[in-house]
Amino acid sequence: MNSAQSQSLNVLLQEIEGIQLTHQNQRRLRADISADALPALLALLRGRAGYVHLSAISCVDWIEDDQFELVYHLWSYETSILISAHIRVARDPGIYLSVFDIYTPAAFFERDIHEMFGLYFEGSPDMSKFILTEWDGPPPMRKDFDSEQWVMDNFTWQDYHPDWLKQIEQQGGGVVKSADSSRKSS
Amino acid sequence: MSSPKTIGNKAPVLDYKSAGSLLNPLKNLQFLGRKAITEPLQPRLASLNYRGFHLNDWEACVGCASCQKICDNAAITMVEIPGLKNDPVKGIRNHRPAIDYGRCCWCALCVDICPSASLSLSREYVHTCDQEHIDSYFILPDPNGMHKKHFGQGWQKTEHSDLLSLTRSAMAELEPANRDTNFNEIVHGFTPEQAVVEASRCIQCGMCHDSCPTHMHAPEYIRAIWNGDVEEAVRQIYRTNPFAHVCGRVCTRRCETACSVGIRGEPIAIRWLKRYAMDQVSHDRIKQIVKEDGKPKASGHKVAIIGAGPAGLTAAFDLIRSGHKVDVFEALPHAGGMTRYGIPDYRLPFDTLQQDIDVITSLGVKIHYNCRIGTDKTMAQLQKKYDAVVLAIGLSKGRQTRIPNSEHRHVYRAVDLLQKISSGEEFELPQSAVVIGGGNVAMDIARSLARLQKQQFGEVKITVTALEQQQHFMADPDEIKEALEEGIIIRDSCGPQGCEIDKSGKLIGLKTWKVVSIFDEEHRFSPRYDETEETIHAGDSVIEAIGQFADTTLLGEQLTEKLEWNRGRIKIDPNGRTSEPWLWSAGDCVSGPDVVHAVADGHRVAASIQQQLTIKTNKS
Amino acid sequence: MRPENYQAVNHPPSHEYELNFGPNHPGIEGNYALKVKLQGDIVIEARADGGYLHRGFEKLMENRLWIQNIALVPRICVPDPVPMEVCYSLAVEDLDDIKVPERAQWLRVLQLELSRIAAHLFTFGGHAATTGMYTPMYWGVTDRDLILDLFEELTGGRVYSIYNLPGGVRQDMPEGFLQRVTQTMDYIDGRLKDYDNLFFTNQIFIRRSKGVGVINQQQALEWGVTGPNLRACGLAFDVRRDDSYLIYDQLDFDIPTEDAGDAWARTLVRRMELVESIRIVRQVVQALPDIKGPVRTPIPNPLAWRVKAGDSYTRVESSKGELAYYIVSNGEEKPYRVHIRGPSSMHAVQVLEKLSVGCRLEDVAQTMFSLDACPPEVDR
Amino acid sequence: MKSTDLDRIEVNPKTMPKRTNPLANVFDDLVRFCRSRSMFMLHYCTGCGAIELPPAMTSRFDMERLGIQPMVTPRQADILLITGYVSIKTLKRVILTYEQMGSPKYVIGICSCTVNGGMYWQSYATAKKLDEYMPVDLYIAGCMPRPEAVIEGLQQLMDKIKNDQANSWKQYYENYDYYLGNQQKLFGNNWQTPTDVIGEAEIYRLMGPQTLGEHTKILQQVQKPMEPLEMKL
Repeated sequence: MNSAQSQSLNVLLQEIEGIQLTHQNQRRLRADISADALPALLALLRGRAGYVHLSAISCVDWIEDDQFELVYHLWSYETSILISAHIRVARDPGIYLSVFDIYTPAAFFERDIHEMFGLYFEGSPDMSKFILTEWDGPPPMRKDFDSEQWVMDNFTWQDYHPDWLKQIEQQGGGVVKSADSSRKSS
Repeated sequence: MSSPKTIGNKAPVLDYKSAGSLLNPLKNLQFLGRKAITEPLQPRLASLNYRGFHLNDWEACVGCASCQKICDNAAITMVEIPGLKNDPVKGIRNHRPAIDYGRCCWCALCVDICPSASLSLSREYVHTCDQEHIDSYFILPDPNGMHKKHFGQGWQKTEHSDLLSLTRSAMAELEPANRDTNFNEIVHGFTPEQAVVEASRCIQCGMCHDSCPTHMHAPEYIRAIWNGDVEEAVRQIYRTNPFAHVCGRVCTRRCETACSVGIRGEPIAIRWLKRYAMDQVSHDRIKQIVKEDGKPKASGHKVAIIGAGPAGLTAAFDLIRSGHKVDVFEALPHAGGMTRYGIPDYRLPFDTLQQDIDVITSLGVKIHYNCRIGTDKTMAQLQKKYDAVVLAIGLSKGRQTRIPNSEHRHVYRAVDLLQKISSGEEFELPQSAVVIGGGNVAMDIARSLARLQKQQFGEVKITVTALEQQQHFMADPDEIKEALEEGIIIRDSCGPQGCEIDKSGKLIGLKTWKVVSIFDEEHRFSPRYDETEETIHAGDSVIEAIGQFADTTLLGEQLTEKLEWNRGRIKIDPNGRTSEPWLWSAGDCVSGPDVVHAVADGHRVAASIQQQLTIKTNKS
Repeated sequence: MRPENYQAVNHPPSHEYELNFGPNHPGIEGNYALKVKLQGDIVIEARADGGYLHRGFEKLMENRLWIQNIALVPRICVPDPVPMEVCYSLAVEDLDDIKVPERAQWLRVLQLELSRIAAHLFTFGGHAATTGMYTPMYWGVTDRDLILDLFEELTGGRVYSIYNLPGGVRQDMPEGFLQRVTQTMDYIDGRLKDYDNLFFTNQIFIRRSKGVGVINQQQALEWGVTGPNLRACGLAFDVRRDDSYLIYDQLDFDIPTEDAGDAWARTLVRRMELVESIRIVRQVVQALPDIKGPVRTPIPNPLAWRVKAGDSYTRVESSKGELAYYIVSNGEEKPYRVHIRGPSSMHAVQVLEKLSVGCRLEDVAQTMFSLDACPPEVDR
Repeated sequence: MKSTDLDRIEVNPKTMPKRTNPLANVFDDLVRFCRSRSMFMLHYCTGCGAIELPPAMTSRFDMERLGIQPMVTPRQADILLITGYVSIKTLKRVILTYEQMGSPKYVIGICSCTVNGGMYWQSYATAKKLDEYMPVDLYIAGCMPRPEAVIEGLQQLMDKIKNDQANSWKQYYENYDYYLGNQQKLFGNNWQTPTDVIGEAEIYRLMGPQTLGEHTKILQQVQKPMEPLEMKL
């Protein structure tokens, strides 16, 4: 891309209210905007800046802020700059607007985020489960779901007791319970 | 929507659009006559760095469990194997990793992290079993391979794949030119950035904890420093060591000898990290942290401690926190014992030592200075007045070589001189000196005198002679390096044979013979010399730094008679109790010269006294 | 076989019926399912059903140390695992400002391109099998195995190399490795004309695949199609060149395109990419002996390694299309969030659902293979 | 499963009629030999390990020389090869598949994941121990095992079949209650399969004391007759 393109892109993006732009490197542009302004930004990028490719929508669960961060990664085949638009959505009730009408691929990502995080997208064509059809627990990607604990509660492990271990146990040794218990106490 | 451009050229390949004869596939009938590429049923030999089943060299493995920590899948369990070498001081545990092949993914991260490089993978890869033999999925890797057949070495650690950081984080210190005329502290200590980098090298194996005489919680405070929480680090340090400033500077650091990272690289700078944590937290905050447990209930018991050195004060620190009243009697005007009067200022500044003592006295420990037991008070008085008495008198007298002419007035004992230097007493500074001994005390006196000589005469004329070869000196390698930098001459393998005196009765040097061997076949001390290689080391004074002994005259004749003795030392049980039920003994006078041992002794004695006093309380 | 979430209702009209295409079906790629509604043998509706290979990678990665994840990531896409490793490593390097030595970058490119060749050979095999031709499958899989032999020699593992770490690669290549790479490349180069005779210019294949699953350029952009599938619609876009990473900008290679946008064009683009990949490998083989230096920038002790806080969206071109990692670090020992954008998450769901409609049932399998959809990557 | 009353099923196992013909044993050996020489392996890629099967099946490692061929339907298959982790969603299908296979049938679990969870031991989505849900004849270690190891494993299975040691399929009938219990624990009490395992056990005369139990009782209560179904799109 050339600097003229970059300039015009910057000018164009200033049309969005409250946008904050950060150039992370030559090909990565981070845009922080409010959730309300996102559809306008996407429409602008898609309609006037050649950003036809929605690379991904990522969701991050910031549980301490009680917010979900949604990141829309957009790519233009013309400017060769990837714009990541960051917005924050309240974790509760966890509803946001679908951008399916602007970008078709959004349907998959929104469906995925819905089943993994429980964030509902209004206007998305299909919010039914895709991967977790047999799962009735909480949305697993939420930070408050402890996967390891769930596994420990629901599964058992092999109880190995091979001959060599029996021999060692006869001699008074055996499996060290935890790394710290092996240490001497003062 | 703007239409994207079509860019780039097409690759020049076959024109597929026109091709496509029905006969094309028939061309491949030529393959009918070719040799088959099928491999024989016998499994192939895997590649030279294949990640197959595990091998573990039991001789090299130290059982540090870092493989367990890095394992993605919690596949590794440590198994304690009795009969294997278990030496906490050397940093060797009798634990060996056992691997669950129902978890393992053969990523070889365990191999790449292994500090001892004992773990590796073989080229073996076939293992099958049925349900009844599922136990065979849990294996204890040894050098012989999983099925007791060696298929050759596969993935091994190389310099590229090694995941440990083997070099220390650099720390600033005074250049020789800036330090040889003053007693300023040489090392500057870590900056916060350096400390975090150094702390991040730790693999949390806990060998340091095991090897430490007082079992300091080094992994915990290193982790706390790494987390940027120095106050937590101080809390962890004070769990076992009230002489934290001192041990942060002059500890013999057995932890670093045992450190697993040190097997192939430089051990973690545990001592400097401790010092960093202590220096970062303000003195008042440290006092608060120490008092966090709250004030103990007064027990009504009284304990007397003779000697305000590390052992005595550690015992005092423990006992006062158990609610006993503690009186410490110190013959000299300052507390600290050998750390105050034996260690020069450039290694341990007096004010940092004073901070440690201040923390202890702030708890309510009363120190009676200039109170020499035996003259100012007698043991009998103490026995009457106190429920328990601790003897922590240290090793205050220097040993003598008793070589010819060693009674000359210019032949000194190192401890006496050091005490004079640190208490600022006037003494006759020798123009040139010969030191006998290769330990830390020898280095201390040599380097202290070197500084004074440089100050007064502008040049250093000191020779250190020792029986050992230089690489076997008892002194810290750093000390030797720094001594050489400061202009001190070191002559190793020199057995002192006598002081040379000229006609006027002036001391002119030390005569030594070359040492052939120090110990005899039964490892007893019995040096043999090569008399033909005689050297005279010039010097107008000779300083003996060959060890110290305890001054037990304070006990008085009666008590000396009553006590049981063991080869010149007071006989004690494992808890430090003497044959007299009211008397305990701790510190250098029972376990030899070492600060951290003294601290450990102090704790042990305090625990024993506490136990004894509890019994007493319960009885009454 | 009936999944138990079926509900008992009335019979559908007899001329329409539904079929569970997968998960256990010879025509499906991997463990994946399509529920198709048929009229005769024409598909009138299709719904993708994934999750059979779901392992919750993104959750697992949040629970593991930065270094431990390098053993985990290749498993996300089984047929083409190398780009996963490289992309993860690149993302972590981006976050933590680690500079990769040049030799490591060349080794990574070598590995990536070998992996691309292996993956394409594997895909042909699958595609040929769905059109009833088993010999190309036998050939493709066997020739791929020769590349796996190279991987085994270089990395110690056949499929999951676990060779890349943040900072570089784990070991330097063994002696004489480049000669063996050249030998294998010569062999595969020579084999290409056999493949042409047997498969690419085979009338059976051409007639079966031409006009099947057509995407035009407009649709491709609309649906988020990437990689060879996009190039088969005439758009010469390749992450390697247009969002360049490693040392791809120093290499000379073309981006083959086709205009038809059907199953045939997609497979042909891959066939042409083989030539380009071999070309790249040859360049690397030529350049590598002159590039000295270490293969890895040391990282801190991995058991106590915090990656700087921040986020990184890193893309690479896998054999299947655009692969991206979005990694968020909050400065802790473990990633805060990892989002994996696999190319197949578009191809195997929305695109496949749309392309299947109007196809004959036997072409659905072909469409899927021509899209090179990789189910484990969809399910993650 | 057909709707039957528990009472109708004889709980005590019937003893096999004793064979008096000395040739019978020879005949059995012959049957087993032939069985081991012609096996069809169900082609169901449950996990990563499946990627090493195409090489094992094709020219280079060529399992066909052992008489083993991939087969696409469970009804005609002898070997169920579980190639690595089974997600819970897949596990349901695997059990359905297993039950539909005709006896004798053999299960091979390859990779670490089938033994103790493997790489995905922390994952909420995968089952950890395959032997809780179906009896396994042979495990092949590796993550994933190389084709050579797979071939080696298959040869061992052939030996076991020949020597009459691969009888895990009988265990499924004999301990059906145990397996069903584990399945119910994971899938909920509404779990049912279209195969009448208890009925089959009766036919094979493999009703053991462990075949019926509390879990089969739950099954009896919840099972619905199978009806023609429509797929909801």
